[in-house]
Amino acid sequence: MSIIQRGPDEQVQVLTDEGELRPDADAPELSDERLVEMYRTMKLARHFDERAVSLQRQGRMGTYPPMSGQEGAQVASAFALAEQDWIFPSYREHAAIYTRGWSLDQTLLYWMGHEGGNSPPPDTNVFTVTVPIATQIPHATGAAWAAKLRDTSEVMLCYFGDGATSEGDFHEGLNFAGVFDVPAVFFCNNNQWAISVPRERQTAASTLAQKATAYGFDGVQVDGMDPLAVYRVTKAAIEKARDPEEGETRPTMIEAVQYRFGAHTTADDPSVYRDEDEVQRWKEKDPIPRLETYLRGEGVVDDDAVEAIEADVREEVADAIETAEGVQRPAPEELFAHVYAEMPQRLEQQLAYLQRLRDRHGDDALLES
Amino acid sequence: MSIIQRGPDEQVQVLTDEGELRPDADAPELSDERLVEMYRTMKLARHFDERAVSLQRQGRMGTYPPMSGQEGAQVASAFALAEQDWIFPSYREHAAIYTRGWSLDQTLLYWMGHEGGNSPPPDTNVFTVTVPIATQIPHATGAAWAAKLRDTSEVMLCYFGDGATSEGDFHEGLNFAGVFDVPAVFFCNNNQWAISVPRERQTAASTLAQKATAYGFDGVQVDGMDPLAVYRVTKAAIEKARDPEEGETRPTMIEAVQYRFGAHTTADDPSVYRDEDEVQRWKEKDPIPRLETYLRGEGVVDDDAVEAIEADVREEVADAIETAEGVQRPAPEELFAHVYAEMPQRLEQQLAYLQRLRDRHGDDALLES
Amino acid sequence: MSTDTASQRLTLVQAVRDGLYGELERDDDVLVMGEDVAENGGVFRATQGLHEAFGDDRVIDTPLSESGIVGSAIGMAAYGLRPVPEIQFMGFIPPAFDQLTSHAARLRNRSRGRYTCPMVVRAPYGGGIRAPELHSESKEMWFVHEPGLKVVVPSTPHDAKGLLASAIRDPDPVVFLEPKLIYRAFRESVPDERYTVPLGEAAVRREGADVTLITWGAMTRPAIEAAEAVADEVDVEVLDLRTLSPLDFETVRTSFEKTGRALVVQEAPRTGGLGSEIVATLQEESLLYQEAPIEQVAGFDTPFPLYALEDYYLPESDRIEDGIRAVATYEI
Amino acid sequence: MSTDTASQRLTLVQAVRDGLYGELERDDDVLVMGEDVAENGGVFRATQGLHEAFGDDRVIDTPLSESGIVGSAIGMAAYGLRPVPEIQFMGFIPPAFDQLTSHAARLRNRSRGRYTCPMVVRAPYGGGIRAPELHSESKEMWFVHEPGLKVVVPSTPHDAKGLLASAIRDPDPVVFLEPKLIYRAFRESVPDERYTVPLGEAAVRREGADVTLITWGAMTRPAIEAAEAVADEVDVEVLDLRTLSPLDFETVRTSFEKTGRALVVQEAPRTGGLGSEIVATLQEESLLYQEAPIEQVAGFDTPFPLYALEDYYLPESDRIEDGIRAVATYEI
Ligand SMILES: Cc1ncc(C[n+]2csc(CCOP(=O)(O)OP(=O)(O)O)c2C)c(N)n1
Ligand SMILES: Cc1ncc(C[n+]2csc(CCOP(=O)(O)OP(=O)(O)O)c2C)c(N)n1
Ligand SMILES: [Mg+2]
Ligand SMILES: [Mg+2]
Repeated sequence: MSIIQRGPDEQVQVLTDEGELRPDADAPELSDERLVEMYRTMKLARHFDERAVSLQRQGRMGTYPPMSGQEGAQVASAFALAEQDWIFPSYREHAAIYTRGWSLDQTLLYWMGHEGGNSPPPDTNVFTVTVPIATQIPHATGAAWAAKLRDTSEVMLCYFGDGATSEGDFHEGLNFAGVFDVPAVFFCNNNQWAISVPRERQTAASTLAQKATAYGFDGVQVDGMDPLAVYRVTKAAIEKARDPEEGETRPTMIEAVQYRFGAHTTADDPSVYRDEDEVQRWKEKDPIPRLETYLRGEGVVDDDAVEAIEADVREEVADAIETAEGVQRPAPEELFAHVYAEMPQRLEQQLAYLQRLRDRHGDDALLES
Repeated sequence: MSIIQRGPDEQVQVLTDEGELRPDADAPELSDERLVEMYRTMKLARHFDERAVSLQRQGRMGTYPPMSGQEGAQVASAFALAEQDWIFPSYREHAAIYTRGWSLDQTLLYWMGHEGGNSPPPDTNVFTVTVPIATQIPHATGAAWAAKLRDTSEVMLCYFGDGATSEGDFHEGLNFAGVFDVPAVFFCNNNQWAISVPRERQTAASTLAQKATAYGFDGVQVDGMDPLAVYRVTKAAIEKARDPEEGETRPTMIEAVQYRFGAHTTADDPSVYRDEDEVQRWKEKDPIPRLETYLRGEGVVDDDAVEAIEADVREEVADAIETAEGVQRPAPEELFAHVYAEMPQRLEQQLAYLQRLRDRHGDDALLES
Repeated sequence: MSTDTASQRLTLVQAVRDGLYGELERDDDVLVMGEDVAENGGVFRATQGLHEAFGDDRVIDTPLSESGIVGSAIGMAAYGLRPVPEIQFMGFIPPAFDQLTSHAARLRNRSRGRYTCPMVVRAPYGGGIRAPELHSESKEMWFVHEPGLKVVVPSTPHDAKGLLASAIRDPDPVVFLEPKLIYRAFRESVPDERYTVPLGEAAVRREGADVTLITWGAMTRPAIEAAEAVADEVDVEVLDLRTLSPLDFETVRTSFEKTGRALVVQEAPRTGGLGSEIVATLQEESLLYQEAPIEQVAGFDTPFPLYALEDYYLPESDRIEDGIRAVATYEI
Repeated sequence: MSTDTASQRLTLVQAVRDGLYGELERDDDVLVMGEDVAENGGVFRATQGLHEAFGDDRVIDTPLSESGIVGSAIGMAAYGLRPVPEIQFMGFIPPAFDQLTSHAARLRNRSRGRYTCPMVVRAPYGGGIRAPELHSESKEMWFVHEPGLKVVVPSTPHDAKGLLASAIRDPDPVVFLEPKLIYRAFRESVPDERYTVPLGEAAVRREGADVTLITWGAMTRPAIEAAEAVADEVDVEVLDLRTLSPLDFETVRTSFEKTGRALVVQEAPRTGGLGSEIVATLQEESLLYQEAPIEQVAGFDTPFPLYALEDYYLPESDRIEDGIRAVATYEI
């Protein structure tokens, strides 16, 4: 039986909480090189997250949603994709979109309030960052459906949170996926909290994975802080979506059980609604030391390698910050660009009015309000 | 184990298709009198339906959604309620709302285009007829939640179709019901079709009842053309909602499997999308002869009783039509009544304008457009 | 309207179907989807025969799920297809409101042009057909007020086909509202071949020197009727906007600057309707030409009633004639 | 503002909280519900401390589900409670758009008064706080255009408390939009005791003889600033509408008939905004008093931008001053 077809309340694990290979688990199908790359990306993500939070604190960036604790689920799931596959992120998948080729400086730019930060670079198969919860789910379904109609081999991986499962768009998006049997994988980053609302308040269902029952396809729960388990489950789901066996349905819902170590966003104070003990308990499952322990145990990395990675990662993040901060405020004309393919007359008039205002008052006056 | 807690794909039946008590089923807990009443109401509903369709054909009424084939599910479920319980109908539950005290002439009036037809009579615990699919589901949840907060013993029964299960509001309404454990019963009249779209196109789930899994409460499938089975299942669900045992959840979703014999509405031509064979197959499960066979077998009704009921029912429907057709077109002022508790000035001005128009041109001219 | 090519006398709904047929034939990326659009051919028969002609992959019955329909169409459009989702009645667009306003309208802007949303959401709209509740709404302003969307309302069979073709070929999302009161009200010669009527251009339906009457959709007919009825007294110029967003203010202004008097006729509730935007713009840009208050004959600020009272709700020609006279005879 | 009763200097968001507190205390049927409103006290702290004071049954965290929130609140309201659901940002009202427009707005009408919907949907609204996408919208017209709904926007702490109390006690559904730009911008003396500020009445924030400036919400402050800045040249009367629906046209008209000149300042996109409705009505009813085109300083017809450009989007005092001068100096 495939790893996906187990009971939806059995959680898939490959590593123990301490980072040993579980006795009942096979070794990962990843080369040492890819494993190190995965590890490096997770380290990068963690460091990026720390720097981003501090940029916000220093007033150098707007509100930012941190991801620490969730790097394993993000990176390992994105690693499971083939070149041609697409991801549909929400606002917290900085590491997943990076893995798929989106540069860190663009992510920073986005949170610095530049539209340009949400224009996925040409060679990345990444949809735009979506802010309204769950609304990207039908998009992923639609794109997957289009890929099926065009008979390509693309699979669409859609990320969303535990809170998102309560929205109508979750339901409608997954239901369409089931009906039209589209090559999509629905990846729920269940980090236990939707801002201050705990998982138990979102739904009376005992698992989120079991919600797939309503749509006639598989749901599977995985330890989302075990990157090797996430990789394996996602890979199986992607392959099934691409190339289902007789009698298999293409879509799968994956519930990756994990924890957000930090605040919901830099505007949030989690101490108001949860206690530090809980955070500490989950930190014991931290995906980064866990993978590191495994890699050290296998002799794939050692102190030197880890140090080199750390230095490298610092440099990459520092460079990205420099690049992002070097980008000028967009020209005010950008307000009017890309509203339509062709600018309607009324927008032209409004743009001209704005130019007159700027000429008359200067940008400083207009911006000081 | 309660009748509700069986596997969601086992269908509850009390009567065989021919109307015999199934060997594995207990006799109904209803007095002969109530059984006859139930039978009479179903006959009334069937006759009402025929007359309503013909009124529409004759141009004496607007579009009308017929219910024939579905009387058993409607009447028996409404019979299972206690005095204080409420129902939340969609647009096809003419028999259910009648059972709860809504007069036939009011139903006719509604389909004759009078707002007054949708003003539930004071002593009926019936919410308004709802046209947009599935949107009444959160209302039922909210009212049930309010009843729970007020610690009353009311239970809310909400009707909707198979098509409704694809809407976001179905999901959000049931999810809230699960989270807040409210005394609501969600009764899905799965009549196999949403206009021309077959049940299989609505969802890849093998039953609709299994969708309850997503909300952490029971789902049960019942033969919706077996009024005694519907009664039993609904009664059990209502009682559980009112007074759950330790460890039971209050809400239940009931999938009543049935068939719409006629058109979706008088504006619809089902021969375009389904074949007569299918209709004939389902007619073998017609709830009315089925209950009649049972009642005759038990000696509860005989030819005379049936004839008397038929005559009685004809009269009641004929009276209702006369009453409804005797109602005058509402006064044009009614357009402006009840938009707000107090009429805003702008509406007063618009009403005055309409009065001037009427004075100037006369109603006939204004209405002939 | 061309006379030397083959043509047929079609109703508006037939012209819509004809337009869909032509675009499905022209471009493999076009597909039609929605509730009851395939085998059933749509509840108004606007998609009749398309499923038979183009098959399961091009003409698709969906679950009853407006947000799912529009949301997945957005995904398809971003992927590169050109979906034409139908919403069964305008009153059932609200469940898809979030997908339309938060996504369809913004995808191009949000991604700085990397992703676009070439999609046409069709919906029958307006009152007058003795329909149940929420089957008669005219809420074009939901979308006219939304930057990034285009809004089109045809008033003739010929335009319906040509505007629909333009909408489908347009690189941006279009809400295409079909006035169902006139779905079958009259026939017009419609060329068999494909053609387009450009978006963003109003039509002058009747030339006149005294009063500019601005309208669109189902109100165009009673407006022209009323103009004819008062022709002895007042010479009315009737403009049919056709595209509500982006709006052809040029044509409106030109006419107004000629007549100095204007009347807007709309079915939607008065407060916050398109009429008020037009009036506000005219007085702002052309006050010096204005010879009388610009009046509106509009729907009331009430829910659209059930059908027993709908004829009191809808502007009809008496009401429009009164409006024309009031505007024409006003003296400062 | 009373001076002889106890009062505190509160910000607008504190006054909202104070208003909620007072109504929860006054009437057992009132309850607050929404995402993060209980233990977390709301993402803007508008419900801070209410959960502690009133408990699980009165201040309720819900699933992330706007249609579920508003839809179940409608059921509660019809049952007889007075729910005050919060939607976290106006940009997330669209998922609940159907419940608001198809149900909350119509329940009284549909049932001929048998069922009513006394409910207040609160949402922070408007731009200017460097927020992410869809956190800055001003789409009051979605609801002003909807018969059956009331729409209220406070611009001061004192009004926020009093208007909210009126809204909660109102027998009809109210959309209560809180301009978050001024949630904490200034403090004002707010009586500790409960009081109401009536719905449907505009406030004259500054008297003046030359130009009527009509605005609401967060734009009230820069409007008054601009009026002061030009005081040497032009004497501006500033009206703060407070209730957008039903609108107090009386006060607007009276002022305009005094000044003959008017300017509307709004944050929402210009096309189809409330400004245009006001302008259309003024020229219709008071053309003879009009001495200049009525201008609007409004948001652009673009999506509200991410924060790097938001200051170019939002009307500010220079822009408003220019508008005042244009209106004041116009000569026919
Ligand atoms: C439709 C909608 N409603 C509300 C919000 C405000 N909001 C932003 S994030 C969030 C919580 C999301 O929780 P979850 O889905 O678990 O994702 P997480 O943030 O935990 O990754 C909320 C309520 C939103 N962005 N969109
Ligand atoms: C939101 C919404 N979308 C579309 C419609 C149009 N419509 C009316 S009935 C119907 C089919 C409903 O099917 P189902 O839920 O199975 O109920 P049934 O009519 O079979 O009783 C549709 C699509 C509607 N009323 N509301
Ligand atoms: Mg979460
Ligand atoms: Mg059905």
